[in-house]
Amino acid sequence: MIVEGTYSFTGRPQAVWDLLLDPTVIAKSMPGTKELVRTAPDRYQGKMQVTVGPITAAEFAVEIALSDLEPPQRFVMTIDGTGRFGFTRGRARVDLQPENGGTRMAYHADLQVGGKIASVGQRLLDMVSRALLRSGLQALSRELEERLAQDGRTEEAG
Amino acid sequence: MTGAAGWIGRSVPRTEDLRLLTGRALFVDDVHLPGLLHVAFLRSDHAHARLRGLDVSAARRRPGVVAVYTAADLGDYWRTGPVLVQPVPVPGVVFHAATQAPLVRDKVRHCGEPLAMVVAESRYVAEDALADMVADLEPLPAVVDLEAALAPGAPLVHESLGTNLAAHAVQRKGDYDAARAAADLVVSRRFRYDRGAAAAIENRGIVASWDPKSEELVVWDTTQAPIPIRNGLAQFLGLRESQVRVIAPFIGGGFGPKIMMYYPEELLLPWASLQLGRPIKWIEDRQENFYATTQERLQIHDAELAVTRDGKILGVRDRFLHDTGAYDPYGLTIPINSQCTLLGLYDVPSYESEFTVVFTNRPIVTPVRGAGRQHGVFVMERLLDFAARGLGLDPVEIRRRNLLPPEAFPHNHQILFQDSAPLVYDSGDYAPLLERAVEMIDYERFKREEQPRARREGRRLGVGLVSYVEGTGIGPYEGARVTVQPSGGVRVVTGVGTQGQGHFTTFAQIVADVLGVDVGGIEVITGDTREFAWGTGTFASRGIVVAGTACHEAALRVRSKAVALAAELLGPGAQDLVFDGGRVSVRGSPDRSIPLAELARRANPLRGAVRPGTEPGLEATAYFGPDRGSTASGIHAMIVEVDPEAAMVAIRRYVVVHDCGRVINPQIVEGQIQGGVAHGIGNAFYEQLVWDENGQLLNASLMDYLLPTALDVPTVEMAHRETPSPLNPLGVKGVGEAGAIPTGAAFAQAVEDALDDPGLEILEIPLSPNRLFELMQAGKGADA
Amino acid sequence: MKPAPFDYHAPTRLDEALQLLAEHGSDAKPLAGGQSLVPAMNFRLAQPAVLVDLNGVAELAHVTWGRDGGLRLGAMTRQRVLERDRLVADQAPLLAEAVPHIAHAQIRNRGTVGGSLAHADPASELPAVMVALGARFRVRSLTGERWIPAAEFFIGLFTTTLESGELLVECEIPPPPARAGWGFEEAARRHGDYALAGVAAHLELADDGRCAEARVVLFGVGEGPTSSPSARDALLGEKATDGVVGAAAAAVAKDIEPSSDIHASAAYRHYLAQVLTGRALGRAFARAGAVAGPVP
Amino acid sequence: MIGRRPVTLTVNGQRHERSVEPRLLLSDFLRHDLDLTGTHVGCEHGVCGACTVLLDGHAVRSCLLFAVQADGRAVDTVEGLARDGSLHPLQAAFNEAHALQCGFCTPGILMTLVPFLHEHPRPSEHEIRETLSGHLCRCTGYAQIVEAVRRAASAGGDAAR
Repeated sequence: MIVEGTYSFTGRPQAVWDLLLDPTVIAKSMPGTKELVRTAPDRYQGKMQVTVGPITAAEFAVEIALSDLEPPQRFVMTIDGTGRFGFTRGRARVDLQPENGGTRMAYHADLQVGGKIASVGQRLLDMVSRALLRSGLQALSRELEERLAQDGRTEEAG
Repeated sequence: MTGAAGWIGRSVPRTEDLRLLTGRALFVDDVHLPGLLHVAFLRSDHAHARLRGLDVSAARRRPGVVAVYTAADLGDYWRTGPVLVQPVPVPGVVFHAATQAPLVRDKVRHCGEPLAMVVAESRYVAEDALADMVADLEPLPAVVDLEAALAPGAPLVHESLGTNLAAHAVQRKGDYDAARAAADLVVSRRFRYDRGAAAAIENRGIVASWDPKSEELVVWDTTQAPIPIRNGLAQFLGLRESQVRVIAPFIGGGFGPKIMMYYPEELLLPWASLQLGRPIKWIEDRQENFYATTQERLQIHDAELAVTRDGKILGVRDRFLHDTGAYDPYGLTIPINSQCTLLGLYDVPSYESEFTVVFTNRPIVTPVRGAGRQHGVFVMERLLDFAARGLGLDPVEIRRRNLLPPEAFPHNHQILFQDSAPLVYDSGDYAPLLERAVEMIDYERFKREEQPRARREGRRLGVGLVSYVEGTGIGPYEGARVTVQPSGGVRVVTGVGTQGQGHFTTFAQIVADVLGVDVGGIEVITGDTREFAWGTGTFASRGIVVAGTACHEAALRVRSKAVALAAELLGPGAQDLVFDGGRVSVRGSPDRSIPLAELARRANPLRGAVRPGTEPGLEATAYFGPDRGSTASGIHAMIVEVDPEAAMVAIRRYVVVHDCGRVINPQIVEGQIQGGVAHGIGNAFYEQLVWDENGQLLNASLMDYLLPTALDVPTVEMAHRETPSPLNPLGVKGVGEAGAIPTGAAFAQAVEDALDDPGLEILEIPLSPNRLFELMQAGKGADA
Repeated sequence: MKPAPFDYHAPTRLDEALQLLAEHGSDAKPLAGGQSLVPAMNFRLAQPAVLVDLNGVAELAHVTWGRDGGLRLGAMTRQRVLERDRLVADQAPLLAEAVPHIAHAQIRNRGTVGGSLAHADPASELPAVMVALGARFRVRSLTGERWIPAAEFFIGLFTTTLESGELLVECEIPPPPARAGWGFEEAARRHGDYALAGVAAHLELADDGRCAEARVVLFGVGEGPTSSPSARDALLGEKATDGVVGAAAAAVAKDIEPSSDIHASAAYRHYLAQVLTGRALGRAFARAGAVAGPVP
Repeated sequence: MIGRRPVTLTVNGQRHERSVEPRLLLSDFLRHDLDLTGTHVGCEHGVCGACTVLLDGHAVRSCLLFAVQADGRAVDTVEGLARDGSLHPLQAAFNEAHALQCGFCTPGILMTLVPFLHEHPRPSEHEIRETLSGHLCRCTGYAQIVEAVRRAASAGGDAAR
């Protein structure tokens, strides 16, 4: 399954970059993330549990690896999640471009979903992935705005 | 031979129904035994993966769990299964055998392949324990696309073979290239017939019970072939055949996959019962059924038809790919069926057919109702439609011009059939079939009046009319034992299993006529290896032909025993005897008669002497093995209405004219055909197993795998014609699969006729509304 | 396919039920008809720790007149009851026409109005119908009660504005206005299957026959019931003509964002939504008496 | 470990008391606890209809109900149809019209049809097919089932007994 699109952030690429590589932020922006820890500069491990309506997919053990990092422009994120009702694996390429004062993020992800989730839930997969992505991006931009606001305040204070 | 009673040919209500209608019939899941344990399987979520590790310790610790087994626990019992059907000896045939193992040891080759077996006090607890295990699987790129699978550098389903090619064979007759050169028109197309599930409403199930005291293993199995299972289990477990009893009780539909022998569960349950010394049950659930039970149908054909300007067939060339899934235990049966059935009712002077069987990371493929025949029919019938279009001929007319004439029988097609015998049609009379169907569907008037009128009202009606043959009733053999008991009751025992075909009744009808007794007084026993130990099984529409004939032969032997006895007892002049009403009497003098029961008692003297060589009892066993299969035939015609806005199709009428030789029980035959048509409609418009590029099945439930309902299947209007088969004394041919075979071809022709858009060609099965929408859009694009 | 273990409560009074839901919070799931929840549990895709079975709460199952006409439906009213109830047929014919499209009789014998609404399946009929009818829902919790308009109740995929501890207890459907018309259309693979696309349309005509109100609500083509403001704009103030119906049908395309699944591509759903809207509006105008002749 | 619950059901007019886990499906309870194996299980997600039984007279999927939900209720299964040795008119019609082949889906279909014929003593073919569409049969193609229902209906009142 291919998921791609663009999203515009207020705030410069560097700010978005810092945001995207912060595990606490990733944890907030990936729906259902219960915990996420950095195990290496470019590796994260954690647990996710995505809930859609009555469907509570059991806990997923997730591993996230970042590669091809070109700060603050692009990186590749590889996700590997395994749970009792199936698995999800994928590779997402993220590009950040300055866009009149803000940042334009282009993402292209190739996701694989397998096991029971795929074989019983396919009717919803497309919708679910879109909904999760949307809420994730909204979380990110909220986070970013908070940060920028904070920076703003600290600047004033300084 | 038909006795006075004339049971054969009558729609006798089924004797087995009483038990089924009152809930008293025993199905495998109905077997309850003291101390019964229950099984659930941990199955792979991946289609292709290396098994790096599997920790089952937590599952073993769970309260209520009795045992958890992995491949390692099987020790020497870890073996791959046998090739069930040896490849047909076509010259130059290539066949690479690769068969399934009970549990995955190092590599997963399709989703749902079993990794571990949990035995627990209840199925609920067993399923709880599945959540205690997560297999460490290293995903490998999956082999899904048939052409990509054969490309150099493709990932391999079986590394040891060095290729994904499972088999390759070419059969030829005549000189196709010459035919092509001589042709006025050559039409060639690519056809795709996709994968479906057999979807019996009863999933598979096994109950195995090893009794350490009697040292006997009893296995209740949803199998179409109990005797081979008994023999295979004995061999696998190192037991004597006499220690293993396999019972195929009432089976909730078979349709092919329940023939497949030595399914992992079929070996593991008996093995575990021996390990634990307790009875043990596994009932496949619907989810498992979509992975663990064999499937059928994906083939891709590149075919061409060479014809003269007046529509005479000069020759056909077909090259096709056949998906066998991850393993090929069933040999070449399906592709050979496709290859042989393509020739249909037609006189085809030259034929060149080449197939390549491909391993993929999908569940195993074995025959499902039709068993490859519908592919051949779809390809040939579609090619004829396109040739007719090209020549400006009516689709019915081009068929009419190519039918084999009655004097052509027996007709040798000069290629080999699935039973390794030459493909020879035993008998048939095709033109009357065609004309009767044309008349029943009122073809001419539909084309002349109904269709144009509907057009004017903005409605899109279309008609399709196609033909098929079905090779049925193949060997090797079946047997039966008929006994007249001293009570007068008649007992008929045969080895074949039964899954709803009505054997209890039709076998009884055959015997009733020979012995002049009432069908109600005949008890038929099938599918219990303790009752009858020889035979193969119920498949290839062979039950009535092979086992039915064996019943007939056995009954005749009992009859002659009775004649000999009666002649003695009824005194001089008692040669010409009549069997009727359970009595044997001298023709013309009913006062000189004796009940069969009395003869049975006399045949078992308790004192005195008998002549040397005397066989006691009114009992006989007989076997029947035909030289080759008998060929049934028929025509399907349907009228559809297409909603061109919504791309939805509704079937308005469905007509079947068929010839399955002598009909024993018309009502049962009609039921077989109506049911087959429903299956065919499913394949044509509803049923498709959808896989993604990683070999994940995307519709493993009856919510998304669409079986046709009562609103989707019309009542079929039927006519029988009887051209008796010379290959058996009853003159019967099989009928079990006929209905399902040509439906897709008729459907495609009818939908095209309704839409009347020359740019729109239906080259694939199934055709979903979504797909029809795409084709219609593409058509529009072409016009623009 | 057996469900995971859970604890089970079967209250007989609403306050008990609310108490239990409050007590167990997000661990608890209310069990109404169970025709969607129990399959999910059998697949073990849903594993609630606690089920609060509402089937014993008699006060939740009723079909009565609304205060000023119209209908009040208790949340535990079986779908099968709606199908046969005279009052429903008179006061909410759109609802009566839609219900038989829900699965099959054997499912509707258990399935409930409230269960289907709270479940908010994107392909289900009742949410769209309730929005088209301008219904509102009474929601109770231990701490109190509130009314939520149907149009504000559904906020996404299986998501409603119900808070944890809240229970949908009743639907109120306003009486049909004088010159109202309705149409319901659904395309499914087989009768009773999830809709590939569907539409519930409600029209009100002024005395001059012009469209005074229009609610065109689609389902199966988004994450929930999807109202089409564009269709409404195309209809308001217009008389029933093929042109108007066609324009309104085409307009829904602007307001929907269908997904693809194995049964239908987004493109096909897009197309179906327009075809079905055209048919539904044709019926709606005819029923409102805007066009001569029988209902198409 | 969640405790078992006492339940009391009246099945085919007979009272049964058992104690069950809350998660036990009614279909499993009938088949395995009460040994009423005439009710069959084909999908356990409510689609195939093989497990259909009557709950207080209404046809429902027993695989979508927990046994605890049937506490104090009346359940009817196929075993209850034939009375004192004589088949229910529907059962007889199924036999005459050859409306069953493997017979696995048949009990569920019969249980749907009993209340159906109460409500539709003279059903149209479409009404028959619509109610049958809640059941999957892989053998018959339905035609002979439709015919059996017609016969049972014209056999009159006692078909709806």
